Amino acid sequence: MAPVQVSGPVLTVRRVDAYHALTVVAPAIATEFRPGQFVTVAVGGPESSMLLRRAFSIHDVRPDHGGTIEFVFEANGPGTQWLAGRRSRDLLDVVGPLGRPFPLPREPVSCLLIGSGHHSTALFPLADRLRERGGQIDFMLGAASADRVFGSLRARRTARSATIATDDGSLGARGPITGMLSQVIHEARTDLIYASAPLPVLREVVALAGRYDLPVQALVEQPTACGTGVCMSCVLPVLGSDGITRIARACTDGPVFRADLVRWDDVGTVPFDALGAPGWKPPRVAPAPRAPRGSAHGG
Amino acid sequence: MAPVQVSGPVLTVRRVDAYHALTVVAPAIATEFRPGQFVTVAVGGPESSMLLRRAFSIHDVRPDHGGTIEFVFEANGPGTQWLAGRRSRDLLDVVGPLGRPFPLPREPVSCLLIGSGHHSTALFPLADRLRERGGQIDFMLGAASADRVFGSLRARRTARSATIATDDGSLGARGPITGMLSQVIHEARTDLIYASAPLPVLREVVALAGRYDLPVQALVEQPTACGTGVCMSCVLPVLGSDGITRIARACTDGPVFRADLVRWDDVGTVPFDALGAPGWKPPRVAPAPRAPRGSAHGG
Amino acid sequence: MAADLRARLGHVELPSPILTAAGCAGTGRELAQYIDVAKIGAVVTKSIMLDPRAGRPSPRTAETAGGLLSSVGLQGPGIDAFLQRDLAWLLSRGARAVVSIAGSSPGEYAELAVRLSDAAGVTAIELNLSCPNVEGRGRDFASEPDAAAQVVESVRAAARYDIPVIAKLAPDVADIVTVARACTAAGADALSMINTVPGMVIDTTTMRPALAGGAGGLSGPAIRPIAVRSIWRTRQALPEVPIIGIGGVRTGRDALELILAGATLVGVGTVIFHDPSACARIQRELEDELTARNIDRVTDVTGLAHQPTAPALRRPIP
Amino acid sequence: MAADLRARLGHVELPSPILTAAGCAGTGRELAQYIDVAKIGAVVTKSIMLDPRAGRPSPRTAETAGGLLSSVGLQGPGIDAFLQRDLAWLLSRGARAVVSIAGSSPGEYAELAVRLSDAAGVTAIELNLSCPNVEGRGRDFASEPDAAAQVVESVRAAARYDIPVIAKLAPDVADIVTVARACTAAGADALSMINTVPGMVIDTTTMRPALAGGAGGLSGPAIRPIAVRSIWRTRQALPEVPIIGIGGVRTGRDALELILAGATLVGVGTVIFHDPSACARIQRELEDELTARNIDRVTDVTGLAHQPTAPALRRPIP
Ligand SMILES: Cc1cc2nc3c(=O)[nH]c(=O)nc-3n(C[C@H](O)[C@H](O)[C@H](O)COP(=O)(O)OP(=O)(O)OC[C@H]3O[C@@H](n4cnc5c(N)ncnc54)[C@H](O)[C@@H]3O)c2cc1C
Ligand SMILES: Cc1cc2nc3c(=O)[nH]c(=O)nc-3n(C[C@H](O)[C@H](O)[C@H](O)COP(=O)(O)OP(=O)(O)OC[C@H]3O[C@@H](n4cnc5c(N)ncnc54)[C@H](O)[C@@H]3O)c2cc1C
Ligand SMILES: Cc1cc2nc3c(=O)[nH]c(=O)nc-3n(C[C@H](O)[C@H](O)[C@H](O)COP(=O)(O)O)c2cc1C
Ligand SMILES: Cc1cc2nc3c(=O)[nH]c(=O)nc-3n(C[C@H](O)[C@H](O)[C@H](O)COP(=O)(O)O)c2cc1C
Ligand code: FES
Ligand code: FES
Repeated sequence: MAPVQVSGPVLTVRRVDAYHALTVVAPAIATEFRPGQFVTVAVGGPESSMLLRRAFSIHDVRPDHGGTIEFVFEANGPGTQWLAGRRSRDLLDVVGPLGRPFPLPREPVSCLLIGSGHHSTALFPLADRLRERGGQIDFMLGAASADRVFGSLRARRTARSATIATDDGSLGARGPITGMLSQVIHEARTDLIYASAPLPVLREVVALAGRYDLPVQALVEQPTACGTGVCMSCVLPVLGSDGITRIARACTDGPVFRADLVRWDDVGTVPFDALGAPGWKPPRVAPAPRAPRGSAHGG
Repeated sequence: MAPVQVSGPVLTVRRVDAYHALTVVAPAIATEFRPGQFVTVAVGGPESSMLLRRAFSIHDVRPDHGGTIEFVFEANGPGTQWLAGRRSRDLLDVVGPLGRPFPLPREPVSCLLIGSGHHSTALFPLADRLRERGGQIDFMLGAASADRVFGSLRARRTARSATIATDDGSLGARGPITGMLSQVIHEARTDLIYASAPLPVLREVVALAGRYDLPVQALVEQPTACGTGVCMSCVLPVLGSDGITRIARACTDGPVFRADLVRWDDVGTVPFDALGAPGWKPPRVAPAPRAPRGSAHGG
Repeated sequence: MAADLRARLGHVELPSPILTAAGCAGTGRELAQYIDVAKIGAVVTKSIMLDPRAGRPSPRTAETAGGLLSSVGLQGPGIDAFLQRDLAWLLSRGARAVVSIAGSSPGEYAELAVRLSDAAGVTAIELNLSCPNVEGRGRDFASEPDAAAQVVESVRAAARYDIPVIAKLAPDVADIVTVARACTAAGADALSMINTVPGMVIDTTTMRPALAGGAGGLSGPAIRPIAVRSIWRTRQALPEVPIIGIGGVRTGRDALELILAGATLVGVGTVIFHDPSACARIQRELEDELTARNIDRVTDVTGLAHQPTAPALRRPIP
Repeated sequence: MAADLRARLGHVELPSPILTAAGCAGTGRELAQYIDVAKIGAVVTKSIMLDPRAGRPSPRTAETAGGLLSSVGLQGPGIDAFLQRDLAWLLSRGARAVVSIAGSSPGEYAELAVRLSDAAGVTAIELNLSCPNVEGRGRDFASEPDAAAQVVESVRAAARYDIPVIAKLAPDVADIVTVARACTAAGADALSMINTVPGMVIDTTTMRPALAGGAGGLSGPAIRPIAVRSIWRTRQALPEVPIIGIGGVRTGRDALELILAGATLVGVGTVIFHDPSACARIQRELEDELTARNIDRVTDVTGLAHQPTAPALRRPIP
């Protein structure tokens, strides 16, 4: 289960609507991968001025060439633009699989998978795994426009239902994907939600799910510099099983969190009652237990 | 004659023994080029940590694609390694043609062209131009070993004679190329020497040529950062026609210098008698004339 | 509609806030082969001294990660040749000339200012204060508020009243704001920052310092965050003083970053070595960045990052 | 034959001069997935304080050209949890632990030193002096020679006599040598340099500072020339004092550069974020660089760049 660092040859870089899909040979990562986990890649080559690794959810693994992984990204900034320019046989420095995967329900239940834009990519390997275990799957996919809805065909093929919404109405319903959440939950008799989306969307999903008392497992993207847990960039406040809030690392304690433990409204801040916050006074006894890890479970 | 900055597509990058030959489409540079001039290229791509341009003598120009130029280099440092990894169609930021070219003799005379390692590449377009004008040409090429002697075949084809020496004796005579200089000068009845070589070799050539009172035009490679004359990196002490030594820029006042004006033993220093050297006192009259430029001539 | 880039330096209107940084644009002639020097904000000259100067032995530069280490030693023609040859040429081309000067005593700076005041067409005088103060303990003027102020005062007294005097500050001081305050109090009309950051490179092949001079000054994108912080802090302390922001500007976005931090004008140095048309390109890119943000005038965003919110201007770019 | 990398820190022999830099290696556990932490010189911990600390709000980091701007705010578990959990783990893996400590008064540093002296297995204590001195005028200890010396003195008096005390210095001071002298006189057994360089980044999309904390510290290859100069000057002034060189080391050649400038040991920080196996790789590369230069022992080349000539060791590499 330990992540590895490999220098893997790129197989292909394909355009997929507004995105690029990059496939790279990395057997040790492909075999260990569990849905929800991610890789980080070094960008820009040996004399790059870009020091920080870029994180991408693994979208697909294949057995060919001993094991390949694919991730899908938008080429916005300099690092992703560089990645979009890779060609077959270029070597890529990849570390993975990283982070806490989506926990799987013990029983076959009805799962709703909600994704938005590129964030959806992480949900497809999850859907495959859930299907293997015999659960019901419904998909909800949202994005700004049709070319940014990722995987609608595959979602339709895989799932019992696939609900789609775009901000401009160019595919599916017009408006935010969360607008149709209540309806889908009712119709699908959802037991459990998996969500992968930007922070504001996750907040809404969690709030709505709360009304129905539905557990949510949320994949959160926080600003990532290392991806291995050493730089403390990717933090957010998370409740421990002891009721104490700690500043946790999304890259090692997440990226998948039990949504009821994340203090969604306080992301980006250090809440006054967090362990070690300014003014916070320690009980001066035994050290506190570790941050919530493995304590979260789905279903 | 003004240099231009172009973003030209790479045509090919070929291995040539120990070197790489890169051909890039750059019509405006190809048409203006005169032998001895060079180009600078930006290396490492848009997010490169390498800020300084790399300078290369133009080795060949061709009329295809509107005009291409070729330069030949050793992939030693990070910038040249990056260049070696370019592929066809990659865009290259090229500035040129830069610098003072080899002056051509007014009369058809007997010219000896002495080159060492990659420095030889600049001599071949010069040889072509000299032949067009009907002079005699002899070549002397040296290097550490056979795979670093550049252009021996072409030299043999082009010139009346081609003398070759390598440090390890793997091609031609064993030893430094300068070891055979006196003999060649005698046999070829040399009127004029063109030399392109590392500093120590140039020093020796100039010293030997001095014994025979032969004029030398020397192509000097000094540490280059900009190539356009704005950074003052590439300096060396050069005598003006007024007898005053100035700290001249190899990239704009050279790279080709009339050898008798370069203070070879003081390269890398600021001689005490140079204009503006520490302790030097100005006459406090009219400003001094400009550095020697265009004042040099061959033959 | 394209954003309005016009900016001011004293009473002179500049077509854009993009200037060359001192010592990085040759005499202007070298650059004129690649850009129209009349169309950028102004050409800031290399630092001129009274007498010609040969500068330091070579090697004078070494490449570093995202930067350049250099020690040129102010090689230059001296004020006489500068006035006759280089200044005349700049003016003949329609460029605005900000003349950087350097000396080893307040008196030398003042003498240079007098010479420049007698010449027509000087847009502003920039004082390169990163020079050893031979009358003091040999430390740079820029590192001692009193010494820096003394230079500013002498020059302000000597220069024609309508020529703005700009004090150029160095980052390697305990507190740049203290020096900025001293210079402003002494009469500086504007501040330039930052000069290079002291640094050193060892050549691992020769196992000796890479530069003949040993240490040198670090410049280029590597130091941009240091420049931004200096500008930010100075703007915060002295909101009324115009700042020429310099340090590692490579793109229009970088120029915008310095402007948001508090710069009214922006100097481009080392990146000119990388791209001889950098100033024109950056100017174009800056216009595009502003236009994309629905900003009408570049002067509207100077120091904007200090405001906790600026909603009208805060449409994120896609 | 491969070069001998062994080095010393106090009376402890280290298998190599390559250490992690404080705050850049997590608890050590994270790195142990990629390298054997027992095989590098030592693990320098993040700076431990008496109490747990949540650190700064995010965003905490921003990428810069060749560097990183960060402001984490010393998030950490506090000394109790550190001793029980993290130190114990490091020792169980056979790693050598240099414990970095931070406080807001000399007394807090001393209290931490006592706790560490009671624990077995601490190789050395490093004092992170880049912390605001609340008893003073709120400036960092590292920026005031007296305040820095006071911390060193208190810790030296409180710590077990055989634990080396290392003072870690910051580059943003008028003269780092003055601080180095003060710390050495106060009993520091070694010096670490440099900590991060103050800097700032403005996010041009939000038009606000990129870090929640506004300013931050610049690290990574961008600052290496600043580190090299600090090490060079300190080595020149205090040739007998061991220096842990830190700042932008990315390759074995970079490590060699710092050693030639005067470092006896070398810390690797930001580059670990880029390459989790950096310390092991750099150690291997350093060995190769030395071997290629026919150097038998890494200790032979400490400060070598200060010698005008060292012909026997000066065979240029091909
Ligand atoms: C766990 C995880 C999974 C992700 N999966 C995907 C994916 O499958 N597809 C995809 O397109 N994007 C994904 N992202 C976001 C992706 O990492 C960023 O878009 C990318 O790093 C931006 O790089 P850049 O060079 O284009 O932008 P820059 O803005 O130049 O990046 C600069 C720095 O900021 C960090 N950064 C910038 N944006 C983000 C972001 N949104 N999240 C995290 N770090 C960021 C970068 O890692 C880098 O360190 C994921 C992020 C995380 C944390
Ligand atoms: C007028 C001129 C013509 C040249 N022609 C050729 C040629 O045809 N073929 C060839 O192989 N090389 C040529 N060189 C040398 C070539 O510029 C350097 O080998 C190259 O810049 C090294 O880059 P790097 O990234 O490999 O090395 P690095 O050492 O990383 O270069 C770092 C910096 O130092 C400068 N530099 C390093 N070595 C030299 C050098 N020898 N001369 C000038 N600057 C240097 C680089 O330009 C760069 O700014 C020429 C140099 C000059 C001045
Ligand atoms: C080669 C070189 C020469 C310079 N000469 C001068 C100078 O003459 N006067 C001066 O005030 N600054 C001089 N500088 C400093 C620059 O003007 C500028 O302040 C600094 O390089 C930071 O900007 P940059 O990162 O854009 O280069 C010089 C810088 C370099 C790299
Ligand atoms: C994210 C981060 C956290 C750091 N935390 C500490 C710390 O806790 N204590 C300390 O003394 N230095 C700390 N530093 C400074 C580093 O130890 C090091 O001195 C500096 O980053 C320069 O080295 P580098 O360029 O190799 O990163 C930290 C640096 C970074 C980037
Ligand atoms: S990204 Fe570095 S700790 Fe998470
Ligand atoms: S290389 Fe810049 S002036 Fe010659």
